[in-house]
Amino acid sequence: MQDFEPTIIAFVCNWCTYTAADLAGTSRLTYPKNVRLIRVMCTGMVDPQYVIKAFLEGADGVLISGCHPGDCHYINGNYKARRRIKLLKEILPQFGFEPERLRLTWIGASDGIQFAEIMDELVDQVKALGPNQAKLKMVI
Amino acid sequence: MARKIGKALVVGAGIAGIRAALDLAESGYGVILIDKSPHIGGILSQLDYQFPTDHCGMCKMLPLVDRDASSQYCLRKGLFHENIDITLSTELVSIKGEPGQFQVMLKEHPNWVTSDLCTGCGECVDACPIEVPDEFNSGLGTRKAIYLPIPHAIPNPYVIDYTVCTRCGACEEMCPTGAIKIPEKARGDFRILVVDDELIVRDSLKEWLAEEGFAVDMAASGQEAIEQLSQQTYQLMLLDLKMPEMDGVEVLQKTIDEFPDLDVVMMTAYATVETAVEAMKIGALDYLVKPFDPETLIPMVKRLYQERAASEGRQIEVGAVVLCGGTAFFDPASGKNTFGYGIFPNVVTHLEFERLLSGTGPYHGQLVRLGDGQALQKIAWIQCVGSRDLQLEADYCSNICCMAAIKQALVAKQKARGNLDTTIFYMDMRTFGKSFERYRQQAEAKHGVRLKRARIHTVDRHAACGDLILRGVDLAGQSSEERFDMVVLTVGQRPIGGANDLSELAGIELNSLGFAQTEAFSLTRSSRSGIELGGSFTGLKDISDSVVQASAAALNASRILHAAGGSLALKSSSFIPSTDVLREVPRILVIVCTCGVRLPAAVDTQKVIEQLTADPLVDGVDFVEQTCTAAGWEHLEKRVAESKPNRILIGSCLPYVYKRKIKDLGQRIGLNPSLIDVVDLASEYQKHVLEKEPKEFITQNVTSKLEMGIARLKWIEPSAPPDIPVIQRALVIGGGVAGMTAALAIADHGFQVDLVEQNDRLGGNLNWLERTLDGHQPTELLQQTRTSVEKHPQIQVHTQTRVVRSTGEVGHFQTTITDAQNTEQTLDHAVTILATGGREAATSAYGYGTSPVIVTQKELEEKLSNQPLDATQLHSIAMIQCVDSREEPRNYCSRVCCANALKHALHLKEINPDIQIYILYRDMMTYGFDESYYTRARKANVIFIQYQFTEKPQVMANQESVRVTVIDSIINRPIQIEADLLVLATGIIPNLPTQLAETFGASVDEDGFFQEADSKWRPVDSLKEGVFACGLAHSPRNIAESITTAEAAAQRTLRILGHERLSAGKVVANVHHSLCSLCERCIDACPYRARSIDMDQDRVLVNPAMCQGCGSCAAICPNGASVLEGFLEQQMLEMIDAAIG
Amino acid sequence: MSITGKIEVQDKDILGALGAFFKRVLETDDINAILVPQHLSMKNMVMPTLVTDPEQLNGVDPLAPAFPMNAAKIVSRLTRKQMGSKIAVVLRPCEIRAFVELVKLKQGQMDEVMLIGMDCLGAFQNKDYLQYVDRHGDKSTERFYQDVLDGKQADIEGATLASACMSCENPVPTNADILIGLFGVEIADYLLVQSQSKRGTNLLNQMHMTEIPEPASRQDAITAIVAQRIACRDEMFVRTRAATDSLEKMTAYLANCVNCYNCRVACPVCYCKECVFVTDVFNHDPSQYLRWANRKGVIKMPTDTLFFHLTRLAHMSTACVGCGQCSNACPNGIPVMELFRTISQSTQRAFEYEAGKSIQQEPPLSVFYEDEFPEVVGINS
Amino acid sequence: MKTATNLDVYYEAVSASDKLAPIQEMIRACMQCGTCTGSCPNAFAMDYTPRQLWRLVLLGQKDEIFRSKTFSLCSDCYLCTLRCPRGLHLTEAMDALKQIAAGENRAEYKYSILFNKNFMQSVRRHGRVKEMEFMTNYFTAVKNPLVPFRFASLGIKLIAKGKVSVSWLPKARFPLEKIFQKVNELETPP
Repeated sequence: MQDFEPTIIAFVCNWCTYTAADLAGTSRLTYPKNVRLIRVMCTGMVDPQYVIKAFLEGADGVLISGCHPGDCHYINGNYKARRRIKLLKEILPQFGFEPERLRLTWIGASDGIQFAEIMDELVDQVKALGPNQAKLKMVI
Repeated sequence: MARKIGKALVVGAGIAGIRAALDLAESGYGVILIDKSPHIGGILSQLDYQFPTDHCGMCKMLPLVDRDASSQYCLRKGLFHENIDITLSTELVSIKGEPGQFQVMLKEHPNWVTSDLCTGCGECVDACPIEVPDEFNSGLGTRKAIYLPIPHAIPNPYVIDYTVCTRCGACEEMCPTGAIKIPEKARGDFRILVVDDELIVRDSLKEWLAEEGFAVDMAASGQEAIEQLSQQTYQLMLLDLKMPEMDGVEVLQKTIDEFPDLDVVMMTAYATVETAVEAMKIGALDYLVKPFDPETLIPMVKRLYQERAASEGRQIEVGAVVLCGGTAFFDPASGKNTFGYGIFPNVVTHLEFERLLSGTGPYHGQLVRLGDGQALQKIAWIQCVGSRDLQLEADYCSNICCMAAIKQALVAKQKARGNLDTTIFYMDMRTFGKSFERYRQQAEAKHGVRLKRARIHTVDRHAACGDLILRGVDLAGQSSEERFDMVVLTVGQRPIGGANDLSELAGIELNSLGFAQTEAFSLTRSSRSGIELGGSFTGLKDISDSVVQASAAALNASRILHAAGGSLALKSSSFIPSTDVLREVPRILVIVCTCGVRLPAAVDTQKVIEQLTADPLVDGVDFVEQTCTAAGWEHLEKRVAESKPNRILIGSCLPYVYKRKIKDLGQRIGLNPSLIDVVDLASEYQKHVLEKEPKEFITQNVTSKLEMGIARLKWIEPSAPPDIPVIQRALVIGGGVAGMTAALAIADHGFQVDLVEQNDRLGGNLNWLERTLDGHQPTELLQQTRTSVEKHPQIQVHTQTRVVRSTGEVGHFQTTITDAQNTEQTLDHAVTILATGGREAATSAYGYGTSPVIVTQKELEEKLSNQPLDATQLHSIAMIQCVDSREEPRNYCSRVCCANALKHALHLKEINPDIQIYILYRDMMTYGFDESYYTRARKANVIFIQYQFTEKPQVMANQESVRVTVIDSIINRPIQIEADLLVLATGIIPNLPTQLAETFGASVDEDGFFQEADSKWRPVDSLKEGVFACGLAHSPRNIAESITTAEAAAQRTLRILGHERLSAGKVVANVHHSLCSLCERCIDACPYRARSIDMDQDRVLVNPAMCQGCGSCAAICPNGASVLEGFLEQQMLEMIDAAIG
Repeated sequence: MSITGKIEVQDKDILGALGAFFKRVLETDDINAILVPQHLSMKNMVMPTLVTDPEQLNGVDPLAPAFPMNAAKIVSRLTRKQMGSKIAVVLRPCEIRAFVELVKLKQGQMDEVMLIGMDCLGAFQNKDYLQYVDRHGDKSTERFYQDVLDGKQADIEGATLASACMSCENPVPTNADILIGLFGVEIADYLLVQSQSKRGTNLLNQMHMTEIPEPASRQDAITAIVAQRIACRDEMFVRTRAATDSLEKMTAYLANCVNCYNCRVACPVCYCKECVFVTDVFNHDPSQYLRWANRKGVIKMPTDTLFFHLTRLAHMSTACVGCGQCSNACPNGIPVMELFRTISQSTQRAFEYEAGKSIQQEPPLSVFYEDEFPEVVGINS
Repeated sequence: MKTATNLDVYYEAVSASDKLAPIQEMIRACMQCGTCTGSCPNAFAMDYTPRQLWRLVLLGQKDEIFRSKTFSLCSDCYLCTLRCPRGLHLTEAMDALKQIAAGENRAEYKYSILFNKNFMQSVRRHGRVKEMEFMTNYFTAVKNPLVPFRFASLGIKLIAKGKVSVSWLPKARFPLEKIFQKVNELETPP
């Protein structure tokens, strides 16, 4: 695929992954800068609509990232998120949004390095897939 | 929030300190929280994974009601609470005065980095030439002299370590925001006078000290010294004790009054140490024993220099003090060091291993051998290193190590994805906490952690491959050698360095081992009234116990504050904006900080303006130079005054720095602060980004970030968060010692309490308990407590009464109770404490019930006190521990039985030393300082026989005697015991009917005990706010521990009772009733049971005080009838839009 | 204990026999009203009617190939709250399944409802039915069921059975309290009646049905028809997947959509009072449209068409019972049912869920387990 | 109290005047952690490991203890004492057991006792052991012609390596007799 800079929308939970992202920043780790963090209180509040919206607006990849199982500040929000991602992964690939474009990860507060690594890897994977078609074409 | 009269000081900002501070702050008191380190979190800042969940979750300690008074982010990042004033790098100097009115002197170490200016860019680190071992990584890595104490804190200003900083000034030059100011006053201004009659001593001292940059003068005699002192100001005198003519003591006597600012350190030979100690009584600060080397002298001088550099003491007035002094750990390199710690690179302590597991650790959480970097394949843990060791004067157990080791093994296995062999060498596996026994069994059975009952005596290293060789002996008596990649030493607790000083200046007593001493039946009361103890200062504790104890300490501190006049009446703190902007079209003013020239250099500002103003709701875009400075902020305020926007977006760095400024600004211009937002732009144009990315790209990113901020602001609902009224009364169910304690604690704060007891008298298990292992008198405790309860004007005792039903939620429950005459009565109350207790479990094991000589522990206690059991007539007693316990279905340790067995054994031996006593056990759970009674019992010739779970003792009994056959695991042969009495330790079961718990919205765990909201962080709360538990209904505990849970539960209720109204957070769920189809999925989705359905009005209701703003309800609602304020669908969709740009 | 009995058919008048049976149902002490499809006297349309007077059951016609609406919504309306009396409802299997879904979503209650399900022969699209009924008048229902039971499938006298019905693998109402069986039954003589729940048995007991064994031919007949429909369904899946497997094709598939939202109004399991797409959330600021247009140079108006359909798939595909009312309702002939069934096949299978099968099965997004779906976590799968 | 069967062990009460009593007293605090056994270089040759021996001591199993060779194999290396977490003086306890066994002249220890006796006599006379004299006396004392043969190969090896001095050294300059007498005095109870 051609060399392009993918846009990644990352819904990160306020408690764990947002902290990890902060940590990556303070540790001066470079991760791809066209990763847009959208802070949510909990991955359990990420409505499937948000993911669909991101893809239709042209996001090349969407990441949802929250606390490890058992760590959730709100007890079990991450488990609920996992089901929603499962659901979306049954729907979106049919329409040409490859499953690799949608990712769910658990990144704990101390995992700043892991956060940066995952972002790098995700960008590489999405680059290999090429741009999201919705980015270039009219979406009805 | 309005402050109550009364402030408390919490010393130590570890978990216990944070819990105590938050508890006090939440109930409305002002709190000063200090820590001598430059960060909060104590040891937990280094621990990512904590048993028994193997996860963190520290954030669950944050306030649940009035959440916005506190920061709403990971507690590892930091803590902000409007009632808590945190000062770090600060030490306690003195505590004078009386409970309710202490004068406390604090000393703060100066910070050369201004935290509000430091953006954390880290350029200073690159400049700093000094590299030293990093204590955050337990010395496994290095750091610079300017460093981040912990990598993830917010605010996270860099800190300079004075002890190693050379003041070269390189960092000061590099700092882009001018945050670093190294004081002019260098070491050269610190003048030292060396007084010694021996030239060689004078010369070498001068050389050493001058090399460190200090100004040094010398005097060869006392007389000469006095002369020099009168001519020049000195900060420190190093004074030889033995000199001809005028000796050191004489010099000291002559100078001490005249030069009060002079520090004097005596230098003495070993023979005259006593004289030096005498000199310290006169006023010398310390002494050095000759001969000494620079490694001894220099740190001491540096310390004195630093202390002088520290700001002058700050005096504060507080009503009560909570001391959470923490704990230290055994240094395995000390003593005989048979494990080769510090010699073999792969022998580490369990604290170091935590850092190896951590993502912020030196190897980023990769499990590798130190040295060659190979993946670890085989790790051994050696338990009780520095614990349970009389040779090391450690006749105690360190409580947490068994669980800590299992946890480390499990986490390590998980990290290695199963490719790891883990073995724990232990003596007794002490899994006495709630759920710990199952945790252990799962670790073994499900995850394959090997537990070997063996004490390793030596660690050797294979010369060729570097493998570590462990030698020990197994239970069967086979000596074995096994190779490991890494050996983790689970090191035991030690009193903190300076414990003696702390005890002296606080006026509290230490126990004989050097830990803080608590009063009888209390885990928090020190010997000095008004000073409460928290955390591991009184002995190492796991998180759950620390948190419980800290809440109890807060309660007792609060009691003193209350008694001293702190009232609990509070005004609502919610801020109502003077301008109602609800119906106005948003007019957003965007102000971007240029950070000097950094932003314009990196970003095309004109393009930013163009793109943002395309949105008609954007009123204007302005660039202001350095909003973080006073001038910059003034400029900003001026712009605001000119354009009168109804929403303001600030683009800058460090959003949290602006929290208070925004609040002030909002109040001044009459705009709800929630309509002012800050987005972090600095990370977009940091040095390392600029080097990589083109200007166009950065411009796009900055614009997009601002657009996201605009999208968020646009849809903010500017209404004040809702609140709910509170019926300021409490209901306590259960009149045992826990229930009575909780009732008294609440009533002592002036609130009405209904205490419901189903029996005809109060006291519960205290009615039959005669004595404790440590020799205290439960009967006296019962007498006192019962009298206090019965006399208390605020407590209504309802005996022979039961709860029939209850409805409602936190703030207002309605509970119907019925008494012996079946008269029903309905009580209104805000909170409920379940203190329904527990009892000794019944059994049919080991022939119980077939012979009068087979009794339970409780029956033995009763027989010894009330009934004619004459111990002098007994010859032999056998005791079997863990009867029906630690196996399904009662697969838990009851925590008290081992101590009980020791108590009985020692008591019987005292009465009749000739009785043979056999204690048949699986693992002796004599945790903490109870270990010494175990040793004592061994010494008193009590025979302890360890039996295997798979080979339980056999019992044959007739009416007079009993024969017990047990296979001794050491000699692996059956031992036959003929005994006059067999005592069974059957453990504790709770008296908490599931239905009762559920009536209040709480639930019970698989063993019937109260299910906590979170075993570590909310150990006495139920998941449903407003319902708490304590005592045996919560978990098996001894009397002092039960009382502590009761005090903790009471403290948790005070957070609620202390308010007339409970306010919600800004991020709170809401329902648009017109859209709601009443499918009730949101009710099921709410983890806090904050939602309910109002059948009469056909509406789904949200209790805003219970809602924690997770948004589960909003996500499950298909049409946006359920919304989360602050994260409305419009906001989210527009933000996504803006993010993609 | 299940009861199997028969409804005697006199003079091959099946509808008459059914009418008589429903009358007897209504006359039992338990049942105060019955919801049953009847011919409207003014026009030949068949609509659900709520009947309390046994004499008002003359137009009973549950076998008509008409499916103007999914009556689960009606039953939901009747049972949302306590009614105070019991009703029997005569429904198609897909209506029963939709109702089960609605009960899980608290949009109805089972307590006061006796579910009577008929073996379903399928139905035409609304327009096709109207033509059919015009052509055959009074005899249309009779002609229809004879044809179908004789084995005709797709093409019945020039009319096409609705695509949803042709690919429906659930023609037997297995979760009704009382089943009325046609498949494998000599309907000229009798109709099979069978209780499938305790309360169904109770009702049949009161009615003193003549008990018979289930005819041996029934299971074979059912197996055959189900196999036929599954084949049809799977072929439809392949077709639909091929037609939608890229953004471009999907755009073409939905190109006719005018955002009328009729599909969601007709959908029995779309239970929202008001769809999120008609709330203020999608009432965009005028400037917003321009900004969107600016970004790509062109946008299609009205916007959010694909967004709507994908969101509806996310919200409802796990509850889709495949009744086909969405396609029926589309003014522009978009094969909505095909799209939904294709996707819901995946989503329901992913959660081992079958919409409407059992009241005990929790809706997939209302539950979770600690150890599940490890494959969706991480970035290496 | 009770007699032990082959299988079962009964606890034997040990009266205060019993010889075992002071040894029990020495090791009461033992909690059977096994550090002693793990560290013992001779444990491989013992019939009971040190841990098991201490267990038998605590259980008062005199017969078992003195039937065992364990304590006689103790080479006084002090490793166990050094590492015992209870700080017990285990080497001394081993020695005490040896003393009892020697005092009772038990048949099981005939050779060890004679070995020790002759060894000490040699030391007493010369201030160090004189191997040739010591072994000659020992072989005479055991009155068993087979014993010298058992030692023969070892002896030859040691001689070959020069580990055993074949010469008769001059008398020690400071006879140890006085010291031995003093120790005897001290150790004999009044």
